Amino acid sequence: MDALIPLFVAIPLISAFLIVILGKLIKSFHRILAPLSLLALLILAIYVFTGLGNSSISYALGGWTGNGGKPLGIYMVLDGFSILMLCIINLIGLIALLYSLAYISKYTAESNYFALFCLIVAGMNGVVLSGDLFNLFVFLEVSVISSYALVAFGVGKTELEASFKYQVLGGLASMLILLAIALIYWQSKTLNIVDIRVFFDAGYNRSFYVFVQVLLIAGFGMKAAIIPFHAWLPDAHSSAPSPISAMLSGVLIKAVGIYVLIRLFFNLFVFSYEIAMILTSLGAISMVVGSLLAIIQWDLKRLLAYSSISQVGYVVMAFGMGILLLVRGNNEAAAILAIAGGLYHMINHAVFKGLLFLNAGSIEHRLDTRDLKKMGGLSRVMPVTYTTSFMASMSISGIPPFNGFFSKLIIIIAAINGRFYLLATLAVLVSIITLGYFLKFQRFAFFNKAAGQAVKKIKEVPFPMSFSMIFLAVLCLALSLLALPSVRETILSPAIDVLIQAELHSKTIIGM
Amino acid sequence: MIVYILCFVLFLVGLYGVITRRNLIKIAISLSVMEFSIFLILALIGYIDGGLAPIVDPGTPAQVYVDPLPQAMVLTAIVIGLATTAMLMAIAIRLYRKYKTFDIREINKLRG
Amino acid sequence: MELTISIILGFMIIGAIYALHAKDLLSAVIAMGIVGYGLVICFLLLKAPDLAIVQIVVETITLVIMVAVVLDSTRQELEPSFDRRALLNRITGFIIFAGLFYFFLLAIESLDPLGMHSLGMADSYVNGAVELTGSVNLVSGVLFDFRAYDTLGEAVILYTAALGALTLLRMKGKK
Amino acid sequence: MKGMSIIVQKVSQLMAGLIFIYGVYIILHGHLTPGGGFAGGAIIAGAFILLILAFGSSALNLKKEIAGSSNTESIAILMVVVLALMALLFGSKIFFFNYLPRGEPGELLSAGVIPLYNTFIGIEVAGAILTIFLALVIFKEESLK
Repeated sequence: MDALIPLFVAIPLISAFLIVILGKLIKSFHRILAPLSLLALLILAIYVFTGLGNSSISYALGGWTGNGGKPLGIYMVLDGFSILMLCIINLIGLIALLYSLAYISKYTAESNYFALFCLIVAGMNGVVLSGDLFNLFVFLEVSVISSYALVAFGVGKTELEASFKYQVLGGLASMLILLAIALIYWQSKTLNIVDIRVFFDAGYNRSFYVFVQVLLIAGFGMKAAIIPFHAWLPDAHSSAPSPISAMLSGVLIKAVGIYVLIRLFFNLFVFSYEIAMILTSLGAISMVVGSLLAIIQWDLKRLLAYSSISQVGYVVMAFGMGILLLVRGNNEAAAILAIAGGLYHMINHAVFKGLLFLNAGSIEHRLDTRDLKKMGGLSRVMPVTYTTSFMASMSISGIPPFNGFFSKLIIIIAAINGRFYLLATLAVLVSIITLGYFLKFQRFAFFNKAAGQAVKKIKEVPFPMSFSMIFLAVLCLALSLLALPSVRETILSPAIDVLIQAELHSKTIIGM
Repeated sequence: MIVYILCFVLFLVGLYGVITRRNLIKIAISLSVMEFSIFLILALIGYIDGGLAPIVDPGTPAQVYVDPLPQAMVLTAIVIGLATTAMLMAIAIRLYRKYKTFDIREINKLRG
Repeated sequence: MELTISIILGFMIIGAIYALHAKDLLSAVIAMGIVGYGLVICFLLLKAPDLAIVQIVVETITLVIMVAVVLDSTRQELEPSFDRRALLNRITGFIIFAGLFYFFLLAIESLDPLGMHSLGMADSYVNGAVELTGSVNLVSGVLFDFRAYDTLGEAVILYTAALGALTLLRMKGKK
Repeated sequence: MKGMSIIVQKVSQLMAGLIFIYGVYIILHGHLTPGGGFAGGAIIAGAFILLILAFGSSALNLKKEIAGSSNTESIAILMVVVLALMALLFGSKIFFFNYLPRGEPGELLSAGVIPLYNTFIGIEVAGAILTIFLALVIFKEESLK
C-alpha cells in the first residue's frame, strides 16, 4: 500500500501535462482523461481508506529515511485525518469535473481548463499528504496559483478584478507563511513537522512562539477566509465558473486553510490557551458576521460565498473549543465531541456547499443572471435543480433529517457540555439566520412569479449537470448516517485520535 | 541582529505598499519587495562564520560549508516569486485594456 | 560582514521606498530592479553563488516583463488622493507595523545571531552528502536528490503560471 | 511586432548564440559548479527573448512559437515525473529514488539522475518563461488590431 501514496500527486500531474500536449491534437481527449484520472484517484482514496484503519503510514521520498530518529528527506504522511481529506477532495473534484463537462462548453480553451483543474487537485492532494513544512508551502502554491487562473477563466471584467484581489491577498498570505517557516527553521533547524514538534516539546521561547503562531494564523486564516481576512472570498468565489466555485468553497479553503491550521495547531505546536482563545473567537466572529453579511446579498453566488465564511466559522470555532477543553484538561469527552463535530461539519459543508454552487451554476447556465430579483418561478421548469437545491438549503440550515442538522447538533452539544453557553446560543442563532437567507433564495429563485415571463422556454440542464447535482443531494442524506455512533467510530475516530494524541502520533511517524 | 531587523524593515516597506498603494503595478512591486526581504532572511539564517560556499572540492579534507538547505528553499521561493509576478502582470495588462486605468479603486467602482 | 550587508540593505530599503513613491511607473520598476540586484550582491557575500545566478537572471526577466507591461500601457502614476479611506488605511497600517516590529524584535531575541547557525536537519546534506548523492554542488544535491519532490512542485508552479498566463491572455473568454 | 536596426540584429544574433551555449553549460554542470536547471533554463529563455526583441515577429510566427514552447515545456516536465515514477516502478520501488550509479564525484557523468533532472528542469523553465513572455507579446499584438 505504501507505494500507492505518491500516485495521489503523480496521477493528476501526469494527466494535466498529457492534456496540454495531446489536447490540441486529439479532439475531446481532455474530456475523457480528466474524469478518468479523478475517478482513479477517488477509487485509490477509498481503497486506501478501507485498508488504513487506525494506523498511519509515513513514506520517505527518494528513500532518505534518516538516521537516529532524525528525518533526512521529505516525508509524505498518510493518517486518519489526511485520508478523510483526500476522500472529500477527490470526490468533490470528480463531481465538479463531471458537471464541468456540460457547463464549460460555453467557454473557449477548454483543454486549459481541464489541465488547470487537474493541477489544483494535485496541489491539494500534495498539501494534505505532506509531512514537511516547506513542501506543504510549495504544494499550497501549486493549488492557489492554478485557482487564480481558474477564477479569471471567463476573462470578463468582474472575473479579472476578483482574481487580482485574490492574487494580492493570496500573495500576502503566502509571504506571511513563508516568513513563519523561515523563523521556525531558524529556531528548530528542521522542516519536518514531527521533528519540529519534538523540538517544541523540549521547550521554546515564548515570545517567538506566539509571534510565529500569529503569523501562521494570519496567513492560513487568509487562505481559509476567516473574518478579518475574508475580503477576497466573496468576489473570487462568486465570479469563478460555477464548478470552480464549488471546488473553491467546497474543498480549497478547507484543504489549504483549515486543514493546515488544524494540522499545525494540533500536531506541530503544543496547545496553548491564548491561541485557542484566538481561534475560537475568530471562528465565532466569522460565523456571526458572515451570516449577517449573507442575508443582505441579492447576488446568488455572493450570498453563497458569504455563507461559506459563516459555515467555516462553525468549523474553526468547534476546533478552537476542542483545543480549549483539552488545555483545561477536565473534560476530554466534550473536547472529542467538539472536534468530531468540527470534522463532521467540514465534510458536510464540502458536500452541500458544493451542491449549492452547482445549483447556482445551473440557474446561471440557463438564465444568464445571478441576480435573485431577476429569477422566479423556476420550480416548474427546473425540477431537478429545484429539488436538489431545496435539500441542500435545508441541510445547510440544519433541518433534520439532513446531515447539516446532526453536525451542528454535535457542535452545540459539545459547546453546552464544555460550558460555552454563549457560543452555543450563537450557533443556534446563526443557524436560524442561515435558514432565513436560504428561504429567501428558495422563494426568489423558484417561486416568486414576478419575473417569470420568459420562464416557460427554459429547460432543465443537460444530463452530466443534473447527474452530479442528484449525486451530491443523495450524499447529503447519506452523510446523516455519520451521526450514528458506530459509523462515526469507524470513520471519524482515526482522525480524532491523530489530532488529540499528538505525541503518540509523532512516535508512530518518527519510528522511521 | 541589526541585519535581521533591517530585513524586517524592508518587509514592512513592502507590506505598507500592498496596503496603501492603489496602482496595480505598484502593488506587484510591493509584493516583490516583501519576497526579497524573506529571501534575504533565509540566506542570512544559513550563513555560518568562516563557512565556504557549498561546492565541495573532492580532493580536499572536510571543511565548514554554509547551510545549503535555506539556499535550496530560497531558490524554490525565487521561482515561485517569478510565477506570481508573471500572473499578476498578465492580469494587470488585461485589466488595463478593459478599464484604461491601473487604479484598483477606480476599477472597483467601475465594476459596479 | 554584518556591516557591509547592512549598508547594502539600507540602499535596498531606500530603493524600495522610492519605488513605492515614484511618479513614473518606469522608474518605479527600475528602482525595484535596484532592490533585486542589491539582493544579488548580498547573496554573493553570503556565500550563495547559486542563488546569485538565479536571482540575477530571474530579476532581469522580471524587469523585462514589467517594463514591457508598463511601456504597453501607461507610465503615469495615479494622482495621490488623501481621502478618509487612504488615511484610515495608513493609520491602521502604522499601528499594525509598530506592533509587528515590536513583536519581531522580541521574537528574534533568543535566536542565533548572524553566522552562529548550527546544522540540524541540514547536517546530513553537508557531511557525507557527496558520497550519498554524488553531486559536488551541495545545493544541487539538496534540490535534485534529498528534496527533489520540492523541486518537482516548484517546476509545476512555474508550469502552472505559464499555463495560467496563456489562459488569462487569450482574446475571447466565452464563445 | 517590429524588429530593430540591422546592427542590433547582427550583434544580438551573435550574443544570443553565446548566451545559449552558456545556458547549456550552466545546466550540464549543475551538479559541479554553481547554477543548475533553474539558472540555465532562465538564461536560455533570455537568449530567445533577446532574439525575439531584436528581430521582431509576425503574429502568425508568434503563434507557432508559443505552441512550440508550450509543448516543449509540457514534455520536459512530463519527463521529470516519468523519471521519478520510473524509480517507483523499477529498482527500490521508491518515488524519486536516485537509481543510477553515482560515479566519481566531480566528473561530468556522475551523481546518478541529477544531471537528467537538471536537463529536463532546464528545458521546462526555459519553455515556461518563453511561453509567459510570448503570451504577453501576442496579447499586445492582437489587442492593438
